[in-house]
Amino acid sequence: MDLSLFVVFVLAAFLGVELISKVPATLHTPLMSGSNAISGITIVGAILIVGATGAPWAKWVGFAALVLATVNVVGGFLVTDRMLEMFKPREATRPGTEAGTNGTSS
Amino acid sequence: MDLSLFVVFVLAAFLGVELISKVPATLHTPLMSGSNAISGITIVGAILIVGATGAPWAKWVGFAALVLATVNVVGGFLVTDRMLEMFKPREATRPGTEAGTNGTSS
Amino acid sequence: MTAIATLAYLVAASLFIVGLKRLASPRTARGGNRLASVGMLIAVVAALVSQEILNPIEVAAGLLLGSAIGLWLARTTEMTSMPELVAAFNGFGGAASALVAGAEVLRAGAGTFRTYSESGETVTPIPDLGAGDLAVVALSVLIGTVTFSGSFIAWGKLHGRTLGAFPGIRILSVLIALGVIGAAVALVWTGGDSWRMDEAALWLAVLAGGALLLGVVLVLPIGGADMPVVVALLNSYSGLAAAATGFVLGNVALVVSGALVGASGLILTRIMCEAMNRSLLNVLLGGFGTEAGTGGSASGTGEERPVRRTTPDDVAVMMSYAQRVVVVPGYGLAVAQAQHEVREMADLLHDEGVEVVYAIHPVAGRMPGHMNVLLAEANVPYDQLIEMEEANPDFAQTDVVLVVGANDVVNPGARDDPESPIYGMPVLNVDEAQQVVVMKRSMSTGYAGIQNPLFFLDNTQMLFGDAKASLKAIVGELKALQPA
Amino acid sequence: MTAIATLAYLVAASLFIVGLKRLASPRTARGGNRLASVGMLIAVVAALVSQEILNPIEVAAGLLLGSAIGLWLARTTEMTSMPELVAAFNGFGGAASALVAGAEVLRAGAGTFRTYSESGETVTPIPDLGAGDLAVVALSVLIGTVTFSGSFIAWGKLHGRTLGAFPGIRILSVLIALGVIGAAVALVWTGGDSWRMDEAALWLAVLAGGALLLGVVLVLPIGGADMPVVVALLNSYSGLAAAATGFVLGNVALVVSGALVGASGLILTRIMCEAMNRSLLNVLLGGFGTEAGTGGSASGTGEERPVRRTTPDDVAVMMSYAQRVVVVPGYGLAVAQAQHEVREMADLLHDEGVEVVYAIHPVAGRMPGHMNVLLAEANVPYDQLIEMEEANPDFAQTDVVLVVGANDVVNPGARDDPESPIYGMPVLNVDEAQQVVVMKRSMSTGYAGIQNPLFFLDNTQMLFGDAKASLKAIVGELKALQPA
Ligand SMILES: NC(=O)c1ccc[n+]([C@@H]2O[C@H](COP(=O)([O-])OP(=O)(O)OC[C@H]3O[C@@H](n4cnc5c(N)ncnc54)[C@H](OP(=O)(O)O)[C@@H]3O)[C@@H](O)[C@H]2O)c1
Ligand SMILES: NC(=O)c1ccc[n+]([C@@H]2O[C@H](COP(=O)([O-])OP(=O)(O)OC[C@H]3O[C@@H](n4cnc5c(N)ncnc54)[C@H](OP(=O)(O)O)[C@@H]3O)[C@@H](O)[C@H]2O)c1
Repeated sequence: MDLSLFVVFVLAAFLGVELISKVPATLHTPLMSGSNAISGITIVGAILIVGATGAPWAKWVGFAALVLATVNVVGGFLVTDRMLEMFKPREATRPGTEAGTNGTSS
Repeated sequence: MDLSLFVVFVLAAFLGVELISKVPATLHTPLMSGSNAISGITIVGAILIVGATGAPWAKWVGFAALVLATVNVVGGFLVTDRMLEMFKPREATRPGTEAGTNGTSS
Repeated sequence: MTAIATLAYLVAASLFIVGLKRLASPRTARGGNRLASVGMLIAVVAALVSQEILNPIEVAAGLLLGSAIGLWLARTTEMTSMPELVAAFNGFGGAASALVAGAEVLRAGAGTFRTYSESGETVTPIPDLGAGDLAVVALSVLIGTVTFSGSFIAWGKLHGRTLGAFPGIRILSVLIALGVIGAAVALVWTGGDSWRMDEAALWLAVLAGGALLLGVVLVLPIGGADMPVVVALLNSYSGLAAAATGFVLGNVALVVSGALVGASGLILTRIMCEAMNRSLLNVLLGGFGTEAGTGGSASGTGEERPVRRTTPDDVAVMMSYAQRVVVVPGYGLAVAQAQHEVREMADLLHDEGVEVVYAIHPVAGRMPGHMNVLLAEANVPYDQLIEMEEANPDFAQTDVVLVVGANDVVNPGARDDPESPIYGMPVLNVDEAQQVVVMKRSMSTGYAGIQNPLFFLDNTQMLFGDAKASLKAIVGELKALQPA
Repeated sequence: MTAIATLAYLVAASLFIVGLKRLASPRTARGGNRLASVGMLIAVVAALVSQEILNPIEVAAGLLLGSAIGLWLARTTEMTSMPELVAAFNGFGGAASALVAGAEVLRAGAGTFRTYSESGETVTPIPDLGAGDLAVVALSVLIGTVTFSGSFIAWGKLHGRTLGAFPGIRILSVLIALGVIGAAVALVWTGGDSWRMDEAALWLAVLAGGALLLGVVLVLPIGGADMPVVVALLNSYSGLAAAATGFVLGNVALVVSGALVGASGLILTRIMCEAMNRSLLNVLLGGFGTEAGTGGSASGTGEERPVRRTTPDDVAVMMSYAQRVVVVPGYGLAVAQAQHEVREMADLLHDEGVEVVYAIHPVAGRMPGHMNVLLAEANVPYDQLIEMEEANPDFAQTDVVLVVGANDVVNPGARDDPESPIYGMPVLNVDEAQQVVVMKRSMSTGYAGIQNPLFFLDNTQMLFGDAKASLKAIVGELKALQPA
């Protein structure tokens, strides 16, 4: 176990706290789903295992991990995008509206 | 040169940006002086050099570094503290004032 | 070669960081998510080219199969089921981390170990996994597996399955936890000078089985409506599991990303608990999820006190004469899937010159921000969505508040009645408005299982029925009222 | 042993992070600074115990001597000289980083190299410093030395010395820069299989000498009032120098702290440039520091147009009948050291029921936040200090604005006159108030060297004289006016 990896871990954790404490409640669901997709980074570990192993057991366990991690990554990013696609500012959502009705927004 | 040190460097730089972009203008001078004191961390390097070296040249160059770095660290933290000591909320600054005059604050 | 891979992982991690940062604002959030996905692509490519791929077919098959499933799930799942989907994905991630850590042990035990350094490929015989490595493996398998089974219980509960606790579940949890710790210690024990691979595999299996059960018994007693908190917490765990796996593999990408997600999940969990004015411990111990919830709704279904009823037609007329209408959506809106009807109603009112905004409580709905997603799906512009702190001072100047399937988040008892179980939770002060219309199907309670004094106030009228049906009726009446 | 030291460094770095975070709010800033200093203490202790100290006397002497000087400087320097002091400390830090990197080369060349690992002390003969190591050494020496000499030129300019550019300085800078790069390449060239220590020392000396000159010629042409930006930038450099030294020594504490400071200094520099509406390049190339400044003040000293003059007594009477007075402090307040008189005046007005606040422009004074520090020294509570964005909407409702030694930051031309050299820089819109009183010694210009149309407006009155003297006179009159 590498100690400098531990330093990296601590710094990244500080960074995660700083980054997230700024996100408004509106975006919590996409945030959860987006950060969940990022935690699918374990896909890298799965590739390293499946790709470099001759041992059959390890290979098939790794294969299962690879499939699951890929679902997490691909599905996670796509579904986050689908949610965020719907967050549009006023102008974009009501293209047909007359300029005068904008007064409603507070 | 260690690559994981480079990773550490990049993460710390991201963190520095996140931390500082929140500081209000009021505190810029103490911030400059406080972060300057932190950059005196090179005192650690100076100690490692002076402490472990038999070579006379290296030792005396290191000694100069040690003195300068210590001035930076000790002076920097003290002077920052002196500045910040003066930043007090309303109540603390005018102990003799009647409660009624608080209305002036905007 | 490895140096370049490490740099690529660093680039990927930086993209994750910038992406998460951009997720903090609605205008940049989509771009941020895309940046993060580019980072993931870079990390995957780096992993593919940083070593010779011995099993190209398996790797390609795994990637293709996973992508296909992910694509299909992401495309076909309805917006109202997002919480379940996130829970499921989360479980997959946790399981993958546990499996990778386990596979690393199996690989190390299989006799060869390939490392690729600047001087080329080296195939060394079994490097004895040290006790330290095995401890990290145990941690990774434990956290990952708990994440997996816990997420799927959460998924089931979110899906509406009634999965309840059974007597003695607490004692069972403690016993399982002890067993899991024992297996972990035994696994670490096999490490050292003469590493015994088959023993290690055995303990690994015991550990994984125990952790699987542990996830189940830990999440079962937690109330259904607390599942969002559980999912946020498990999200944090899946990050930690990835980071632990990163320590096992010595991979910087996993450590950075795992730590980022671990920390962000924890912060999110804390924000959610604060919004409910409960401690995390209270949530995890099932404070008032199941028991209180069931008991409460039983005691609450009877209409003891008189309430004023109203009709969709009256509500439509009342609102069309109003200056300012505030819509308060709640969990019932998601159940009724009535977001499009709400938006249609708001548009009609808007065309008649009525100011319409939506007041969103932080824990309304199934997950934090769930209402925002639902309403965004119905094309409600996000500048009409007002957060609680901003909304509360203006209720006194509001003519009509329309509560659509919300209950606990508009309970004035949380503010006024120290006896109330949710006393202290910040709520939307809708009772300060001129008129309040509450749309729900019956007098039954919401999640917290307590009756709502709001319903019995003089300025409150109840509009019973499914929210979607009621809104349709209101929309029809509004159209009929229109001059043109 | 080294593992424990690394953990201690990590703790220190975490304390720096939390400390910097706390510096973001006036309430927590002081505690944050203390946390950071505790972190530094931990790092120093870790460095002292992580290895056998061969020269305890030298180490103790260095620490004591440095502490004594630092203590003395920090205690005795006046608040108005803070900018100079920060510049000087910054130069010390940069020099220390450069010296440490240089000493590492000398040590490596001296024949023995001690490493301490878990298996005890090892003394190895010269490990050839590789070209990569030497490149980092060159970077560290270059940045550190430029920081040193640049900071001291900045110190001199802040101290009021007239250090100007001379013809041909740009060409000289380019030549020196080329020479420095050459020396760096030559130094790196000595690395490799047969490392030549004496050659390396030679090129190191050339590099350091060139960098020393480079710092001087780079900062000389920059205008005196731009020194705060220069100090912020050099602060960032001193962080980068520490980080580079950290790479040379493989020390995680130096790398983390250096990167933190490097990034924060850059962000601060950007914030300051934005407040002046200028690009960093424009500042560094000496856009309108010396030339425009000198030329402008020459052309500005003559009073071409008529202005209205006033007396301290009139100002005192006018203010005591006002409802709301806004004080706008500027560089002249610092020159006159009149912060205590301002506060005394504000207290007297306050006791008569006049609302007094201070409007602080982000680049008023010598450094960002300098006015705040000065006024805080005079015990002005920080909630009376209003930032520009908040202050501007309220000037129209203000009876009297008292401009104390400010000039450019209240120039309406920056807002209205596209011809003005500072057009586009956000200013305090004091001209919107009922009455404006400007306190300065003459009609000479401020830093930007341009005349200020504010002085010629109908609602502006000039109170000529040193700010401290004028304020004393006003205070005297206010006391005389008081009923008691
Ligand atoms: N959002 C989160 O992140 C989160 C996390 C954890 C816990 N919680 C908890 O969840 C609760 C959320 O509060 P809430 O006010 O949104 O919901 P709620 O208090 O659970 O009330 C929802 C109401 O909607 C009504 N409803 C259900 N289906 C409906 C339909 N088809 N048409 C019309 N009405 C329908 C129900 O009444 P009827 O059965 O009479 O129709 C119920 O009273 C809070 O207690 C909160 O603490 C939320
Ligand atoms: N704060 C920063 O971080 C920073 C950084 C870089 C550049 N700058 C620049 O510095 C300038 C700051 O603006 P500013 O309005 O504060 O100052 P300014 O424009 O430089 O004007 C200061 C005025 O104070 C007067 N003064 C000097 N000594 C005085 C005394 N003893 N008593 C009374 N008055 C005295 C001077 O006029 P007399 O000679 O007639 O008395 C002068 O006009 C801006 O141009 C800004 O861009 C600031």
